[in-house]
Amino acid sequence: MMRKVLVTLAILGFALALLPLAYRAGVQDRPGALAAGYLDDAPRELGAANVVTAIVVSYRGFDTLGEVAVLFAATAGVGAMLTKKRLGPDAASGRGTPATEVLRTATGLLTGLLVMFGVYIFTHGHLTPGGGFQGGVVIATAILLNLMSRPESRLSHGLMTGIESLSGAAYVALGLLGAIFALGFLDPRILPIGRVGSLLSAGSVPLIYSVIGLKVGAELSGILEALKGDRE
Amino acid sequence: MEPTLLGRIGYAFVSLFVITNYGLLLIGSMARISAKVQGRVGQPVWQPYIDIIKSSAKRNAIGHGVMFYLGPVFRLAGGIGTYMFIPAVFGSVVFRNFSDSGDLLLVMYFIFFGQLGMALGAGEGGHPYSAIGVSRGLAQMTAFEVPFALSVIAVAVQYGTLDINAIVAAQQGGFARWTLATNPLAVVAAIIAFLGMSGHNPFSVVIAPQEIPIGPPTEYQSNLLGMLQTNRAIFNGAKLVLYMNLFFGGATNIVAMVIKTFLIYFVNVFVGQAFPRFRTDQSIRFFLGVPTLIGIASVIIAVI
Amino acid sequence: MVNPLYLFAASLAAAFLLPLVDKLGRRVSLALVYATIAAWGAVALSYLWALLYAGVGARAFGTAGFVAPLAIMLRVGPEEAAGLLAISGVGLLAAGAMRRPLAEAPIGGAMTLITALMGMSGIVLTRDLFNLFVFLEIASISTYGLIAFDDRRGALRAGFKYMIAGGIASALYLIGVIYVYRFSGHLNLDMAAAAPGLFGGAGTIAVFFLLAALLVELKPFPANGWAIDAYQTADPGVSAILSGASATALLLALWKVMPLLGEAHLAAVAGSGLATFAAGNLAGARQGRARRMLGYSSVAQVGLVAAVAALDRLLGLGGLRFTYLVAGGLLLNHLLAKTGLFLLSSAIGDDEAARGGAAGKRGEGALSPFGAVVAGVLAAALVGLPPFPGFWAKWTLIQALAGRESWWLIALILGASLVEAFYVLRWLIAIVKGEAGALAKGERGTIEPGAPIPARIRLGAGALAPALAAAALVVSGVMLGWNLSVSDPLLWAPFAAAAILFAIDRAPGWLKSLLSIAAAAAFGWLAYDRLDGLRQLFAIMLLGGGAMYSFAAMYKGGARRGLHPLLSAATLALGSVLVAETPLGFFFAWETMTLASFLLVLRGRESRAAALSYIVFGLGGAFLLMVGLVAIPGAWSSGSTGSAGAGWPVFLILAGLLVKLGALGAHVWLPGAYAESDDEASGFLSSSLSKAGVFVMVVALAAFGRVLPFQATSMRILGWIGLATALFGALYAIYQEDIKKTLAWSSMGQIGYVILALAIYDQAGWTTALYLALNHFLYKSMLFLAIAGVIQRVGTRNMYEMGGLIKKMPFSFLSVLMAIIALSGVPPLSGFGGKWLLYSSLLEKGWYIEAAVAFFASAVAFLYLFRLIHTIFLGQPKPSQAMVREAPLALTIPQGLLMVVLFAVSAFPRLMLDPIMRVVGEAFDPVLRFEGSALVSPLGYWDGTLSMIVTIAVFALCFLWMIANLHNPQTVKQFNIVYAAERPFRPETTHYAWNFYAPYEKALGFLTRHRGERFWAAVGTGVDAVGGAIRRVYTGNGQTYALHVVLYVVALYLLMGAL
Amino acid sequence: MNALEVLAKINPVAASGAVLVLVGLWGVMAKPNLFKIAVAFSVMETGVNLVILSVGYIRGRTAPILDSAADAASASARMTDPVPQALVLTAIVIGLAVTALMLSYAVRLKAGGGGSSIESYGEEKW
Repeated sequence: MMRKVLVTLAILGFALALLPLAYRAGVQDRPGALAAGYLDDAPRELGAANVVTAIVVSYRGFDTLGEVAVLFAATAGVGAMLTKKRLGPDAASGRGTPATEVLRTATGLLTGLLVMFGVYIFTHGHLTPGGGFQGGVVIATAILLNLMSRPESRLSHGLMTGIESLSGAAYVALGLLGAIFALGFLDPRILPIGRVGSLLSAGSVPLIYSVIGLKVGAELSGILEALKGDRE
Repeated sequence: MEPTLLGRIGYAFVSLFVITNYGLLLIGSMARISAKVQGRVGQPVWQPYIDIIKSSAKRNAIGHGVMFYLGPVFRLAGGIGTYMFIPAVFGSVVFRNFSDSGDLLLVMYFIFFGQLGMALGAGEGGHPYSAIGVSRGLAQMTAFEVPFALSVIAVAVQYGTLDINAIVAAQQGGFARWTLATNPLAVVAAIIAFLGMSGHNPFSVVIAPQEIPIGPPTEYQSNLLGMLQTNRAIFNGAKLVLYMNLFFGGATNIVAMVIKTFLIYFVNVFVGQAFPRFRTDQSIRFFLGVPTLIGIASVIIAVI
Repeated sequence: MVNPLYLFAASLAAAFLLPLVDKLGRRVSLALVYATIAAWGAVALSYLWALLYAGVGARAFGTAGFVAPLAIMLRVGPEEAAGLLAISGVGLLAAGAMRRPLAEAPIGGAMTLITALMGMSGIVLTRDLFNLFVFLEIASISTYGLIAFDDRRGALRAGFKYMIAGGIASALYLIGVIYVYRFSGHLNLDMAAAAPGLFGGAGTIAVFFLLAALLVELKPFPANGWAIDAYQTADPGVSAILSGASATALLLALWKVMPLLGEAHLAAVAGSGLATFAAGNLAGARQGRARRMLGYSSVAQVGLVAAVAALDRLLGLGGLRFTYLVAGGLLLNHLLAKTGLFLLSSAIGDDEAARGGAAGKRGEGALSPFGAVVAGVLAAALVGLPPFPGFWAKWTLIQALAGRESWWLIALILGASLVEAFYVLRWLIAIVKGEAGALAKGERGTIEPGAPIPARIRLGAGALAPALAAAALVVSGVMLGWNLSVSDPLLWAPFAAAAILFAIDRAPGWLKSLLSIAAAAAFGWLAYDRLDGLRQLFAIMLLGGGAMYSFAAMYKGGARRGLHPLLSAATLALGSVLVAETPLGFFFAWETMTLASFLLVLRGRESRAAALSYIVFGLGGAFLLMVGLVAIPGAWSSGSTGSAGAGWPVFLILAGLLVKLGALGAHVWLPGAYAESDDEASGFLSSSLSKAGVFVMVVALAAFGRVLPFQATSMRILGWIGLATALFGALYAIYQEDIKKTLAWSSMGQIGYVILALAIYDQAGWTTALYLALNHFLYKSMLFLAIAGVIQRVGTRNMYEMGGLIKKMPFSFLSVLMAIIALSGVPPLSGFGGKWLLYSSLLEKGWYIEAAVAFFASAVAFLYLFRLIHTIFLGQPKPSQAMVREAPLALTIPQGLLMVVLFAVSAFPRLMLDPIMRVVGEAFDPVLRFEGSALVSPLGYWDGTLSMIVTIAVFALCFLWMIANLHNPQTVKQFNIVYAAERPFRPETTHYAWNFYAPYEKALGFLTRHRGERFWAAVGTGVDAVGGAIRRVYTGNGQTYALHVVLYVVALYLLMGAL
Repeated sequence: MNALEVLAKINPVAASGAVLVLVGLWGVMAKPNLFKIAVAFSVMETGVNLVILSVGYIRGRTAPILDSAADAASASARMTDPVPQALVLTAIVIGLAVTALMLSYAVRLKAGGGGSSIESYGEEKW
């Protein structure tokens, strides 16, 4: 009872702090100077049609590198925690009910499409909404469908690790190339910025997003597999 | 005229001789008085002389070690030393002793000299009764020192000095200038303390003459006992002279000294005959009670 | 400067490739991990070098070829470089200690280790608010993984709670950062701080969310249960990283956002930090589990550091240099000490039993000497003792706060520090004395006295990391001290001596004794020019005493490991108290002395409780002293006298000194410390070390005694305190069966007289005080040395188990006899001079009742003195002690010397009194004077020479009579005496010296019921109860912790709104 | 200022985000099931993400991608603020990572036999 009162009080108090803040912030009527700067400069400087992508991959590319590191750390943590040895034999697969016919059929149909779609998303991140993470998640969805439809199936752990490691290393290498051939670490202008709107534009942004997509896909798949509980 | 050092030593021996004989006689006569009070015939007055001579003549039966032998030496040296630091007769060159060594404080602390040595000597005897006697004696001593110290402080405050000669000098000129008249409370406190100091009833549990065969002296015999007996006379005399000097106007000649000290001592015996004995803890509480308050009052009077 | 981006690239590349590298074997992959962390450290060092010595300014680095505001900036300045070094240093130490678990767990553990440290480094470097969030998350998420990496059950439970709190914090941060962007238009810190939108109105609230997130991550009270659980349960290496590296990063993050904060924010930081410091330490006081205790200490320390930075902005304590020094010093101190201690707790092997490992057995036993030194350094640093960084930081902080007259803050900080000292040192004592096992099992250390001494724990390679941390603490502490211009070599001499003697600790004792004496002599020689008359007098007691006890220490054979370094350090520390010229230098010397003497006490056999109360009271007194010193401008500057404006702070100094002197009321530490330490160390503490307090009191009263508020009343009260100390010291002493306890209480009483005499405050009184002090040194040394010999020969401290030793140890008897004659004040020895001076000056002053009580007290002293000498040396010899021999020469030689000195100054009092009166005469008009050999006061006179002659003459006379009259005595043996007793149940009750003063106790025993002990026990219970109540907050339920976090934030918000 | 004006000033995205944050927070504090706590965090993170997006929202403007609706010349006049959108992308991924780890913890704890209520994992305390 006491606890409920306290929880209520805590929620009310938090609302008291949060709501006025949100209310007073209101709705902007025009972007600030920084935002306007990005909007005006990104296409010209980087040749990226998608300004958000320009920000994510280059201006604030260091954030993205960190973001990759976060996901990587989570994968490593999950991988270290959820091994078959630690979870015990009971926790391993085989508990779930077998997949239904619908799921299995759909999986067969969708897997290829999903992978293709994922690749599309991350290769076109500089042009359209989307990018490496989104693409990677879509690819991981394909893996998830497969894990669900055939619980006994195994991912090739070595392959996953290899993709993950190498694509991560490739990202770092691309960043370093920026430092060597362009103006700084993670500078995408190591390749010609091209014409705004074309696939081969925005310097190395498509490349970076591709390796990110691969890495994220592999990592998320790894996490999903680990959660299944039968990793060696 | 300032006597030479040799002369002073000679005078000191004279003074010592007088006080020794006087002390012995005093003890003898008091014992006789006690006997009369108790309805006995009692010993002759010169019995203490006989005792000392007899003891000194006897063979030493037992010895316990160096400190055992040194105990009586300490004791007797303490008694003589105490006396030596007190001017016995005011204005007398012969009886001024070595009172220029120090003031009242020196005398008060030198009293401990003999007691400490004696206790140690008896301690080496190894007899448990000695230890019991000493522990009681020391315990009681700490208590009666409080009213005594207070009355001494009162005197010092009153006369503005700790110099015994100066204290006596200030009391010259008739009874009205005695401390007894100017600050009777200090005298009362001091006399009560004196009862404890001399170990008579009601504060005689220290040496408990009957139950514990007199504590430390038990182990001592022959010439060692003789020394203790001699000391008793001298030490008693010294303390009486001190009291006389502090509270009763001192003495300007030997006769006055004899009369005054006899009377002071008589109070002691008188009380001793009239009261039963306290246990040690009772006497400690007693001394720290009313006598201490009286002592404080006497200091307050002196300050005012 | 190297672009830090390459380090991130390298770390990430290493982490990404680690699974592949691991195929080559775990050794290779771990080597890669260490190399990566080391690279950070190397680069951080190069930064520091460039910034501090090469004169390069702080530099910002852009990313992706752009600069702010478009791109994320990294900045390398002094605090960043230091932070990076701290993180990589802690990381390397922890990773080194975690080698085994890292090798056994899946490679994910090593991967998260790299990313965790990289995340923390990123927090330090970035200047972008959102990027800061990303790195916060890298660090947090890696930490979540690290907590669980070696699959400890407890750590898994704790990790989940940790995640809950971390999740709430990151939500808070995100809300904060996006609205900061909204109101300022920037994510770059410097630009946001320059923008107007954040100050006032909604901007303030936005910044508040940002701040609240950082504060929650800093583990404020009460929203920190999750963190403490993790500290307790995770691998100690991980705990070290959390407590050291992570806290560094987060504090620097807070430091970074400081420019955004307004007054209300800063007040919130300061209040929250101080509350955490106080509550964390109180909760820690109850804690028996080592690592949880360290956890409480961690959150407390971090709270203090955060508060310091905010307080500087709020109160203007001293600007950047101040914050660097204090916050930086405290942080450095915390992270090194805590890292070391966490890793040490792992090396000792506690908590490992919880995992079912065989290593649990290692928890039983005392640390090896080397391990004990390491543990001692770490704990002493944590507690803020010199020469470690925490000491310097604490002093500077308190000084600055005093400058702003923030007395309540000072009281809070020092009070909580004292509690912390209590529990940290309790743990130190437990592991050093062999209760590590007991603590590991979660019980409060209790080992029955007399239990067999447990085996030594050897730490092996596990000691490496703690030892490195300890070494770093020493180096940084020395550097900081130098930086604060405490560069007088004499002040550092104690540490040098201790280090050298420790280094040759295996050498034979005589060699170390001689070296110690040489050290003391050299110190005296070097310091001679700086010693005025007063200091020369004290130098005799302090340095001379120390040298003498070093000599006496040879009386036991063997190396006596640990004794000589500590004794020598304490001696030289006493010397440095004399030569210190600045307040800080003095306090440094004082605390050094406290530390050395504490360790000396700790070395005793059954000294656990005694050492603990010694150090707690020692530190408490030192804190009072410190506040007094900093509160009086110009205090202790050489030659400062009668400085006006010194008001009540003088009382603090006096109070601190009274604690140190063991005045009645604060005396409870005294009997244990003096009784339980090694026998010669007891003598040193009692006869030499206690004089340091007297010395400082003399100096303090000389400088400020005249300008004390209510001067007359204050002095009267001080006098009564001294008097009560004297009386009760004597009263307590008479009932002791333990010989050293008797001497301990006796020391307390004697010091009481000195205090009383100082309070008289005129020439007579001060002459008395110094005379008493010197005399006490003489005869208490004789007593302790003689008693050391006795205890060594008979093997017990109970007096009733001794007897009749006069025949076996005649020299010791003579020494004790002389000493007690002097101590009791019986003429003709010099003790009487002290009595005469005391009563003369008391009566002259008009303190009559005091004089009477003093007389009573000194009569009481007779009781215990007689008991002492009688029970040991006289009475019935024990059959078991038939083979006892005289004490060794190492003890009797100093006693003989002291006896000669005693006789000389007794027969010729001017030898001692002339120098004293010359010193005292500088400050006071004369009351006493010499006429020839007679000392004359307005009331009376005392001629020591004449009274000595008379006494000797009379004594000789009686002696001759006795000899002349002795007729062939028959020496009897022990059993030639009547005994009639049966053997009762407790044999000691038949001993006549057992319960020697039973009637006295019956009469006055009520005076000696130990009220002081009861009072302090009640204080202790009170603190304990408050701590117990506080820690009830930590229910262990993760959701309750979440509730705490949210309520904490809400409360902070409401309070801030109110401000 | 009447009620309508007040309502018009409210940012609907921010308001819904804030409500989601409160709901998530409530779940974290009130639901003892480990998995539900993880879900509650997801809800809270979603709310936070909405709040982030709300800041970049500008009435009547288009997404910050050059296409037919807005060309390079008119970008800053016709597009919304791209910064929060970039930030939210990162925040989402980080939230995902936290959720994944939290679920792993829950799975691991449950596999240890302690059940799925957080109340049974309170051994470390005081």
